[in-house]
Amino acid sequence: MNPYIPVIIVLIFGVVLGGILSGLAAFLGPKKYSREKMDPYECGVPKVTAGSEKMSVKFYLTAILFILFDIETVFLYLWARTFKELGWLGIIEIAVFVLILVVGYIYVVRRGALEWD
Amino acid sequence: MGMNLGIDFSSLLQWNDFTVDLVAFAVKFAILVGGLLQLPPLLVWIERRVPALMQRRRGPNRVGIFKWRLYGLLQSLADTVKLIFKEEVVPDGAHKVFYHLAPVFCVFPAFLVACAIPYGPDLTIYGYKIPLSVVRMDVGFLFIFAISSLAVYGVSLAGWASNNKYSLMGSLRASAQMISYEIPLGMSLIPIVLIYGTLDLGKIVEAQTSFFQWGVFAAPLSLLIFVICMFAETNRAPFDLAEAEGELVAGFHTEYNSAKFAAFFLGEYVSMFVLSCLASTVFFGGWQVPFVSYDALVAMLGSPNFVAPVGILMLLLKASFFMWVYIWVRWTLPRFRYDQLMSLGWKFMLPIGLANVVGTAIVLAVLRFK
Amino acid sequence: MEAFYFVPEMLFYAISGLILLSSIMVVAARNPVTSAIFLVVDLFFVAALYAQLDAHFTAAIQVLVYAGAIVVLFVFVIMILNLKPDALRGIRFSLGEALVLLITLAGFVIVGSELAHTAPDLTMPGNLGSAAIEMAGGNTYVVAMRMFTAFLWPFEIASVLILLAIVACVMIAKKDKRVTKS
Amino acid sequence: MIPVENYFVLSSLVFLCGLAGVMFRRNLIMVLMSIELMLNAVNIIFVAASRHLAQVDGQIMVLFVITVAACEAAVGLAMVIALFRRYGTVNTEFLRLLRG
Repeated sequence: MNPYIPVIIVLIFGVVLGGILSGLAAFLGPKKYSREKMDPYECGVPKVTAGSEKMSVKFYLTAILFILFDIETVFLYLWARTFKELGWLGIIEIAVFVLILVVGYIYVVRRGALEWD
Repeated sequence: MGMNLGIDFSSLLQWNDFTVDLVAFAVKFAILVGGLLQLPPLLVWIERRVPALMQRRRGPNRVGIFKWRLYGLLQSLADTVKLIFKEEVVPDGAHKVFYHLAPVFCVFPAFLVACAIPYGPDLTIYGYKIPLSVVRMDVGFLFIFAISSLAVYGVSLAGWASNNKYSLMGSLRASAQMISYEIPLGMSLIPIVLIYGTLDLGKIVEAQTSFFQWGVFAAPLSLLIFVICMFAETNRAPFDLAEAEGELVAGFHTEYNSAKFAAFFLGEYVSMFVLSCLASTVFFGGWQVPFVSYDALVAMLGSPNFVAPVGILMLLLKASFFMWVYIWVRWTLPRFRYDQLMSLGWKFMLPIGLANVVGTAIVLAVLRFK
Repeated sequence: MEAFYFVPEMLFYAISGLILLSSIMVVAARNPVTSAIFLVVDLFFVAALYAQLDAHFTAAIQVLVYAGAIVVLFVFVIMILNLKPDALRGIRFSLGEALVLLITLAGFVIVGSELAHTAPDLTMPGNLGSAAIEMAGGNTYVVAMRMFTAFLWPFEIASVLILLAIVACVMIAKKDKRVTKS
Repeated sequence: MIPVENYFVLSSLVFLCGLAGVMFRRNLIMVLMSIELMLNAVNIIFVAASRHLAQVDGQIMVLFVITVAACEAAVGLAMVIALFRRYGTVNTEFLRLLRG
């Protein structure tokens, strides 16, 4: 059996289970509405500004670097799977690939894109 | 070409590859889910008793049935019941759909990943070979990373949908942390693939036949990186920045309560368990018994089918060691600062991980290719 | 086994339905976060389609990189910019634009049906059927071998592309900060 | 077996969705997401054809398309962020007015 069939069944199950857990409270718990209670908790005091504000662009830079290194990891896995068969040729190929990316990594570190302050 | 409705339903009642696979899948999955759902209460109990032990106090010990107190084991059951019957408070201004959807995104990746772990050696029943992982596939590792990378959405949606700036901040921090440590986590297992030449977890366990062939001896640095990333991926101490009480209240799930809060717990504990299982599978021989080879065990017990329970027990034992480490570390190490956490991930773990890959490759190449 | 060919077929139609539905939702949703989440669903089920076609490695990469990384970037940007739902009312539907859509559809139908009918002739030597792929060591192995032999140059150039993207992103996103500092 | 035409039909419908998004949405981020949808539609054809022609080249192409998509999304979103900082909007209509 192609493994995607069980995966899809498990996926459906997981979503249903999450949904049940998520929906359980709505059916079982008491419901008493009060204006104060429904206010977002935040940190315990009445809120001063709106619920969401602009966030640091740092998160975005992290996400970008994540994508690019994620792809690198994928290619590394692909090479690792055929390491034995490719031999030294494969090592040279992947070395060039990694070296080019290391240049990018050094640039990012030098520019201070990874500094959190 | 539509569907041919002249389906031969009688073949559904016969045993063939497909029906055996289907029934085996259903049974294995039911057992797995049954086991996984017991995890959170048990782990919550352990997580209260262990620090009590460490701090020389008692921890929960009152709740029990009649006069049997069972060391307070039923406390977590009582807490679960309480959580489920609590009133659900959805904050005003929360995004109605995503607020309810976020716990689902936290729960299903954990369960899906749990299906890829090989829990024991293959069973043979009436000539049909049944692997003891719910889903066995060629891309093992990558499947696990792929699915667990989806858990980021649960965290980020929860914070975004709560209409709370501290939740949003906490969720962005938690998700940035999760994605940052995903790369060293992925890289730490590349040496394992280099050594064993496969991505299939079942085959990796089978390759670790004797004690000194365990992954930990072949790639000790990988284990270190993997364990550190394990903590970061599950947002556990010392990397539980999202829950830094002083600054961000309870992180991305501040506005969650009742059963939805329990759902986040379930997701967290199941993914802790799965990562522990993965660590034991890759580095500590999975279901293999130390010093006794599989063939010797088969000879000793008479049939491969009797080895399976031993194997499952062995894996659970090894995994519970890692679970213990999780709890132990939580009460031992102080929390990192966020900038320290991110620079640890990007400036230390990533280069070390890459160096680990390169080093292993060169050593292996020199040994193998001459 | 013969009797169960309807299972993949049924699943194909179910998955395609979900893909289409989520694609429409990606384009039609007012809230960008809704779009992003439907994009994840879309990409996930496309991965399921790949797995059905025995491309397990590609399916895993689709989820890992596309659904688990690229869309995370979108979600991050939407959250950082704190974008509000769009007003969809003012959308005009000009004749020209409708025509573009229609012509594209027609082009697809023609090219697709042509290809589907002539495709078996395109089969090149050295091909691998799914049984042959299993024999040769699995999907990942076959993809990797082909990648590191026949597709060596595109592979190395991909790394240059990634390098350029890294440099460009850091330059564009960090630019303003430097200006304000000086 | 599922005929390969079905994959072509599915792919072209997804592609059309993406095209409609690129044409009609004003939000730059939505436009980028629609482009992802179009690339994804192309990938479906690549994999289906790879199976149909019984060779893995299509799947390798998908890997490269995903790489390109990642770079495109990263740079595109970097520009969206730069635009948002400069003009405070990501609406294409508004940005078109700036061209003068």
